[in-house]
Amino acid sequence: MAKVATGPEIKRVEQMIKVLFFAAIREQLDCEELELKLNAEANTICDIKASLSEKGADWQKVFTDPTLLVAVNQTMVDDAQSLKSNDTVAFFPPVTGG
Amino acid sequence: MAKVATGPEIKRVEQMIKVLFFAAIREQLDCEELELKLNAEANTICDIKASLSEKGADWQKVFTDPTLLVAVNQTMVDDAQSLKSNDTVAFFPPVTGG
Amino acid sequence: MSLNSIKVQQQDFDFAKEVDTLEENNLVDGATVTFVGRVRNNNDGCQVKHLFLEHYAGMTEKCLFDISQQARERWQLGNISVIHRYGKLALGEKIVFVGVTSKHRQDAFMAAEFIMDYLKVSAPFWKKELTEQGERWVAAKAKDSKEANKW
Amino acid sequence: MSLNSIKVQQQDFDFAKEVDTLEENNLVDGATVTFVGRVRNNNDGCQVKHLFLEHYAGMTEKCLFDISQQARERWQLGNISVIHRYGKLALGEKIVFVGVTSKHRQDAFMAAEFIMDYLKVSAPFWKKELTEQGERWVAAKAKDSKEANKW
Repeated sequence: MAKVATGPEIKRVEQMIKVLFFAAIREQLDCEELELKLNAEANTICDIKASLSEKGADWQKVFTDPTLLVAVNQTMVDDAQSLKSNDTVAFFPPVTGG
Repeated sequence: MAKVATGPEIKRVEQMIKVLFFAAIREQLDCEELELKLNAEANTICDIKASLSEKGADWQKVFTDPTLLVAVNQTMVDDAQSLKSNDTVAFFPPVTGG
Repeated sequence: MSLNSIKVQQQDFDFAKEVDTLEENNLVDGATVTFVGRVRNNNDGCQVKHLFLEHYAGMTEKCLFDISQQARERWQLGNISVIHRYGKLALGEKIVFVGVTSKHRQDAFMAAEFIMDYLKVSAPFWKKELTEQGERWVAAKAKDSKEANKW
Repeated sequence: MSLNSIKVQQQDFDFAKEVDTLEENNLVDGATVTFVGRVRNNNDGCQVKHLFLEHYAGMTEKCLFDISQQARERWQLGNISVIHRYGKLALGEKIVFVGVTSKHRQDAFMAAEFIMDYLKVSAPFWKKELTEQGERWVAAKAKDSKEANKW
């Protein structure tokens, strides 16, 4: 059982988001899922993309591709969308079902 | 067996057409089918309609209705279409299949 | 080889079997669109008990074949199947079936809708309804002419 | 009561049974339009051996449901059924089914085509083809965006 904080001292809870990758993107990054700490000052999809781009050449290529799609909590959004703790962000290429 | 005309004397064969009526038109005229002699000088659908209109009030009403459709040998035509012997003419109301 | 199947018949048909025939031995076409029209229980506010469908035998087949050929000239199609029934039809019974296969869904959708729109205004079928108010010939709808004119 | 059935599944489905479910106990709707999409044996000139369909579980169902609700807002519809498969699919296998019933054929045609067009550009499915030249992710088609934008 986790200890419950009592009294005036408030424990700072880390603001985390989950990030998923699908299809060709997942293969290019060789990564299916990761967790990211949310920065209160830089919390839009645009910020997340900039931060992930720094992980290496493959990552930079993926996150600067203008065709990249993104969903937050299973709804498509654009880069201006801001995030809150526990959001699930998914990055994927243009869809090809049907 | 019919006698075959021989020699210089040529038997004049009557030029006939068959006329069919469908659906509400058939009911209004109480007539399914009739044969008409073809007039060499007045042989268009327009002429046929004029001639059939003379058969009575019901007939006049049917053949002056602008929505009446007509087919010759199972192809839709307009009133200017001219006819030849043995043609089958069909008159019917706007179609309502499907 | 493309299938062009036109049937005008009194008896009911098996929808699944017709679609199987439409699609069989066909690995080229990725898209199949079907339309089924049934006897509705109401039309222009009257409760319908059953329909009686009259047709001009011979011309109906010819007309449906012509329409399917016109569709082929407009779109890239695989197989086409059209079935239209006549005679007495009870509530809910199938009246008409149109099935089209194509490499591309757009072509299949367009062609199926085109065939139905043209059939509605040019195939010599006439519906007589038995309603609670008695028998009556169904009136042609201006909307149907409009829909055929859009092509 | 209108049926709004959305299924995302690995296993095949029985087309006839799905259409029966779509149409059953429905004497109001005279029109049923269906679409079936299958694995074609060629795409962009390559011989396809089979497909592998990946999807974003949860979001696909949500997305297909949203699309069917949008269709309901635009047209007068009865029942809607959408099935989309994922996983490994052999040549000729069914990938997607859309079925729509309506009082009027125009609404059923429009809605089925709309659902397919939107599904194509917004439902998170991705096709990987195994061709004679090896595996490759299928590229999205500009044509598909154009078709979705027409609505």
